[in-house]
Amino acid sequence: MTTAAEQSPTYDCRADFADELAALARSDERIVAVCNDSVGSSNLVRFREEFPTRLINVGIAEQDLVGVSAGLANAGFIPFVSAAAPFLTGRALEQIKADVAYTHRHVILCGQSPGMAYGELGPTHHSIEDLSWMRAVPGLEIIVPADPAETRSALRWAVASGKPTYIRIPRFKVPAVTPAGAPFEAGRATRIVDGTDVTVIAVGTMVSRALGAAALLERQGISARVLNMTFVEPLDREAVLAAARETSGIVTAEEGLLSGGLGAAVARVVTERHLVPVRMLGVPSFAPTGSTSFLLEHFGLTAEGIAEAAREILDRAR
Amino acid sequence: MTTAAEQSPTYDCRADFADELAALARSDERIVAVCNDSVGSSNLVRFREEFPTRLINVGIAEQDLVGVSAGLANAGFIPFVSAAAPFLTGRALEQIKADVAYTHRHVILCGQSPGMAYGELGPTHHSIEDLSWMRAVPGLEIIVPADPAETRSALRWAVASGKPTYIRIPRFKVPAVTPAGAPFEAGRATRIVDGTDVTVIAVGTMVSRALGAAALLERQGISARVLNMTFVEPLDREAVLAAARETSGIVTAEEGLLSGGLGAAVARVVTERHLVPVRMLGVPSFAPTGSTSFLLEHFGLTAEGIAEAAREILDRAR
Amino acid sequence: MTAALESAAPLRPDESAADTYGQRSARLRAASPAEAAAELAEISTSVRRDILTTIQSAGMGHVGGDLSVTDLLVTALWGTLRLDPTTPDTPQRDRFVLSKGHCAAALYSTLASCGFFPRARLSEFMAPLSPLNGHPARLKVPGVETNTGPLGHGFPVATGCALGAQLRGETWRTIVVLGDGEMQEGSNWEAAMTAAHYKLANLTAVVDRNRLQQGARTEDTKTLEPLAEKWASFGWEVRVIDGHDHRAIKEAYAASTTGRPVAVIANTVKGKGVSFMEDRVEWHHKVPTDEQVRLALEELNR
Amino acid sequence: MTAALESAAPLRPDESAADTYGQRSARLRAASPAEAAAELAEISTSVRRDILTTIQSAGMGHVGGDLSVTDLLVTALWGTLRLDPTTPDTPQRDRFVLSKGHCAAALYSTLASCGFFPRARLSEFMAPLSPLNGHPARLKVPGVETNTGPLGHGFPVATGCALGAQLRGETWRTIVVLGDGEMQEGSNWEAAMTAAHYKLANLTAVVDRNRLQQGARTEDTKTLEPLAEKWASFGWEVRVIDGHDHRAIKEAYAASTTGRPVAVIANTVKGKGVSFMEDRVEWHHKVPTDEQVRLALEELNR
Ligand SMILES: Cc1ncc(C[n+]2csc(CCOP(=O)(O)OP(=O)(O)O)c2C)c(N)n1
Ligand SMILES: Cc1ncc(C[n+]2csc(CCOP(=O)(O)OP(=O)(O)O)c2C)c(N)n1
Ligand SMILES: [Mg+2]
Ligand SMILES: [Mg+2]
Repeated sequence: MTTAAEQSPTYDCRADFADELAALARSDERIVAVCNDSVGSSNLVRFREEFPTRLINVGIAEQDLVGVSAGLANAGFIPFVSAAAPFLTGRALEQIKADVAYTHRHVILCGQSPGMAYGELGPTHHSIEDLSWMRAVPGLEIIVPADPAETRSALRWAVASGKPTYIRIPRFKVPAVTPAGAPFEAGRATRIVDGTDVTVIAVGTMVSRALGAAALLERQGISARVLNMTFVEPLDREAVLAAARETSGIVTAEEGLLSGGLGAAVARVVTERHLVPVRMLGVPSFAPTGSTSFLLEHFGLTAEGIAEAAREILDRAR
Repeated sequence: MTTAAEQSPTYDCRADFADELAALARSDERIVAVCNDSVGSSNLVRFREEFPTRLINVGIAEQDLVGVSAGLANAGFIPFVSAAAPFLTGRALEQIKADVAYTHRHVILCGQSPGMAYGELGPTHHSIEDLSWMRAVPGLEIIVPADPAETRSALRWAVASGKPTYIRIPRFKVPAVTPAGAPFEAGRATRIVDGTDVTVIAVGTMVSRALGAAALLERQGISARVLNMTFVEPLDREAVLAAARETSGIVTAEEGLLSGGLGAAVARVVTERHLVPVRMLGVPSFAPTGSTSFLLEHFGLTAEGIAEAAREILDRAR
Repeated sequence: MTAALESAAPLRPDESAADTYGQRSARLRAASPAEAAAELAEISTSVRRDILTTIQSAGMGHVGGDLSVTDLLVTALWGTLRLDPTTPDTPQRDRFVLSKGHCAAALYSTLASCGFFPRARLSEFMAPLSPLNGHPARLKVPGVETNTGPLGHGFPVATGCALGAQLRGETWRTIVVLGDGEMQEGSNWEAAMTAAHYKLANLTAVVDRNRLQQGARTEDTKTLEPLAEKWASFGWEVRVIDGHDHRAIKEAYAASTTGRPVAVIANTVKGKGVSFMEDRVEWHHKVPTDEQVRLALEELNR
Repeated sequence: MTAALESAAPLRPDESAADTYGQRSARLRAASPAEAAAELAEISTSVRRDILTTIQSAGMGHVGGDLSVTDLLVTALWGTLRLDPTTPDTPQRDRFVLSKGHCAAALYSTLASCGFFPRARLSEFMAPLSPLNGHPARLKVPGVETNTGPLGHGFPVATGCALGAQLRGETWRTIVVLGDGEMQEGSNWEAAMTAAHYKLANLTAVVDRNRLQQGARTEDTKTLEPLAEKWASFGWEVRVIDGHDHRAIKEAYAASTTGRPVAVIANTVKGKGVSFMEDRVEWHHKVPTDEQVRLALEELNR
């Protein structure tokens, strides 16, 4: 069964990343891009054409990538650090902790090809751990854009905020899900669909699938609220609380490990503030080989999978 | 107000680590120790004396430390990797993920001076993130011993299990808390105090403080159950579930960040299986300068702090 | 987090291919480099053919680095190391580690040629649930010593293997192959220093010096030269060779003469053997069309 | 995770000390190395005294490395770099980074001597909620450019500072001081390669070559020699000096003559200036008794 969101055109947000980065760089000379031999895979070809001196390639050296970027911030630049998410977050973790977050430098970390975007390349190239790892770095803002508009907003926000920020840049194609005129604010989720029975809180690639789930559930007479939790940090605790109070249960959906990402953030609010059943959807462990679509299906990270989890939650709540 | 546990003698478990490691090495030639210029701080002086050729010092190079250890495992050794917890987990995270967990090598990672044991040395030397980071490495067992007996058991278990394991080696002095004859099994918490009103689930340095809290609460007519969740992974889900069913709320206490460690693991079980209020105690962000005791006090990680959280939970539950 | 690893069943040896390999490789190991060269070259050509068809069936892969590393791989596995595909975990085996794990197709094609698993399985490269993942995973593929893919991992692990043999006083040896771009990873210099300190004469590190990395020439990205001096200053015995000359490779793989670990800087051509791919950065991971594969195979047949 | 950082208020400049520093350091910067040496030595002695009493009051610290690095620090901050303690964040300032952050007491004592904060505050070293944390934290201590403590961080960051100046076409320069043991961290070799590739002639990396690390001699732990060759092979201009000779240090801090970044290998003595601490590994972080501090101060007074 196809849903409205699934029929919509889909977009590779890397184009929006490249475009918005260039636009920002045009009006702000402090912006530079820093990469690890990833000019192509980090979508910086266009940036290099327009700003050849403002693209810094440190080669295949992720610790240096982040350290040098912190130094560039010290020198007054605003570095967009662009590298494959698993290497950026896994290989340079202590640099992210010490040089960026703890030193409090305005460095914008762009995790490219996050989640299971590099499906067939396997667990070393999957970045299912990044949200858990980055949530456990104090002082880091975490943004998971869900579509082209949010990708652009995330970049603009990160420049304006002055804060150390991690952004997951989407690669797997997604439909546009952001309602026209929706504000983009730290700590503020977007309620894309209102609903009264159950709430689905999703990020990134899972948002359109959550919308698909809501459509499926509607046909079954279930009213599902869909929240796009763009900022995993700071989390919109009020939106979670409202969902806990106003609906009978929450399903969280993320293209990442279940241990410490969105699901854990939501569960903390729920258990500390207002109890309601939660069902977490995500990736349980190292994933097998396969395309991103195959893997998402494999782990039930589909409209159907989310709808099923929502029904289970409602059964439990009753 | 002092409690029984606080009056007990306290132990620096590094002595037990050193002693047990030597004992194990005596009967198993496969055991080697690997360190990063940390012979002293990793408590390997004695090991070196007895087994000079079986102590490998790779110098100040944590990525190499873990990679070389994975290679030693490939060659048939059982390496105990001993390094300060923040550097071991933060600097070598991708090696832990790829070379140890994903390659599935029997490497035993010993995080020395964990939590805020290096109080005055500041956030770069605190390891409040390790439980969150390690929980988000699939296939890694995580043990947080609470006293000398558990420190020894953890080492023995890690050798026998054949599994990639992370052990937090206690440095901050703790009283003995393990009941005589208590089994040491993966996925099995120890119920040190039985209770019916509220449950405190603690790990490591927090266990004796949880016992202190139970004593305080008892004087106020509140019956608190105390669980020592030695294995953060695999978690004793049944013990959590029983606590959720049989008591009115759960307090979790850990010397670590609140984002993704013990608290998150417990909250997942609670929100998915049986709802009950949870209050998480831990460290909210980078800690200031100060001794370990000072910092634990600063963050309310004391018997009084735990008791207060338990009372709050009971108020909410009522 | 405790959980099962991936789900597909691991590959098993191909007994008959392994048998052929056992005899032929014993002969090639014993032969002088000059004697063995032609036969090793022949095997390399057939491995190159398999690489191309493997990437063709997957529709993905890193063909440029696969073709530059082939002769280094074949000479290691067929002409130098003592391996038994039917008992891939035997403690006394020599160890081979491909640190530049993105060249999995080259490793798989070579392992299959030795009989570590049936050659026919190469067509499953990167298929859903396939054991032949885009980067080598040891629990799935016999002959893989450690999982690689992120650059800068295989070398420290290989150092640990060699150190292990030294500690045990055993004679098996370890060969690790690195990309040249990969040498920009600091973890490798940590390992280089460790291996030299422990005088791991049983370790050979081979740099596939094709002068290209993912996005550009190495010297335009981050200068590696003078690379031989770097290795020498880190305490290694250095041998600079033509990485497509099987005789030179086999000679370079000979034991250390100095008691120090040996670094082989193998000058190679990325895309070697396929004229339109040679020394062109875009073939790092561009996928040939069917027509291009046909042309490439034709060139290799000549 | 969003949250406030630590709680204690940041330190503020000591205006009057800063004023004295402004004049005196301008003179020392302009003076020839030979002329400046005696005065720099005098300042170093008083900084050494502060280091000892600072560690004494804290009951913790890394005295050996503090004393080996003092002359390098003082010559950088008093005799070479353009700094203004009253406006420590002015964009045009030169940058000083102490990569071996465990020697915070030496950095703090030197910064206090310049007036970045009142010298009296040194007694708060590592006290509860003190801004003078065991490792330097920039939001608390003016003059600290980046938070260090884990080894191998300051050098890449300093490389970024220097690259930033180069990109802006600005003339300010960056000096970073590393421990010799610290050179075992691969992240440093990544930075060394980056700085050479970008020809960061505005960057000086100083190695405090005291030949000891935490647990033993560097050469017994993991061989660093031939260290000068390592730096040279990584593309640096190398200057080997006596790291306690202020004239030699000031000369070595002079601008690059080759267009390449400059590595200063400063041969030093760990525990320098206190006979019973000199070149003894246990003084890496042993804390002197009150009597030992008295003896040490007496020696320094001579
Ligand atoms: C840690 C890490 N960073 C980045 C990458 C992405 N990547 C894959 S291959 C490659 C280029 C490798 O160049 P080189 O080592 O020269 O290999 P070859 O030329 O033989 O293909 C890069 C940057 C990676 N796999 N791992
Ligand atoms: C990443 C990391 N690993 C380990 C340590 C622990 N440590 C602190 S000081 C030190 C020795 C440093 O030796 P060296 O660089 O020679 O400094 P110095 O002799 O000048 O004190 C070590 C290993 C650390 N601070 N950071
Ligand atoms: Mg290459
Ligand atoms: Mg030293």
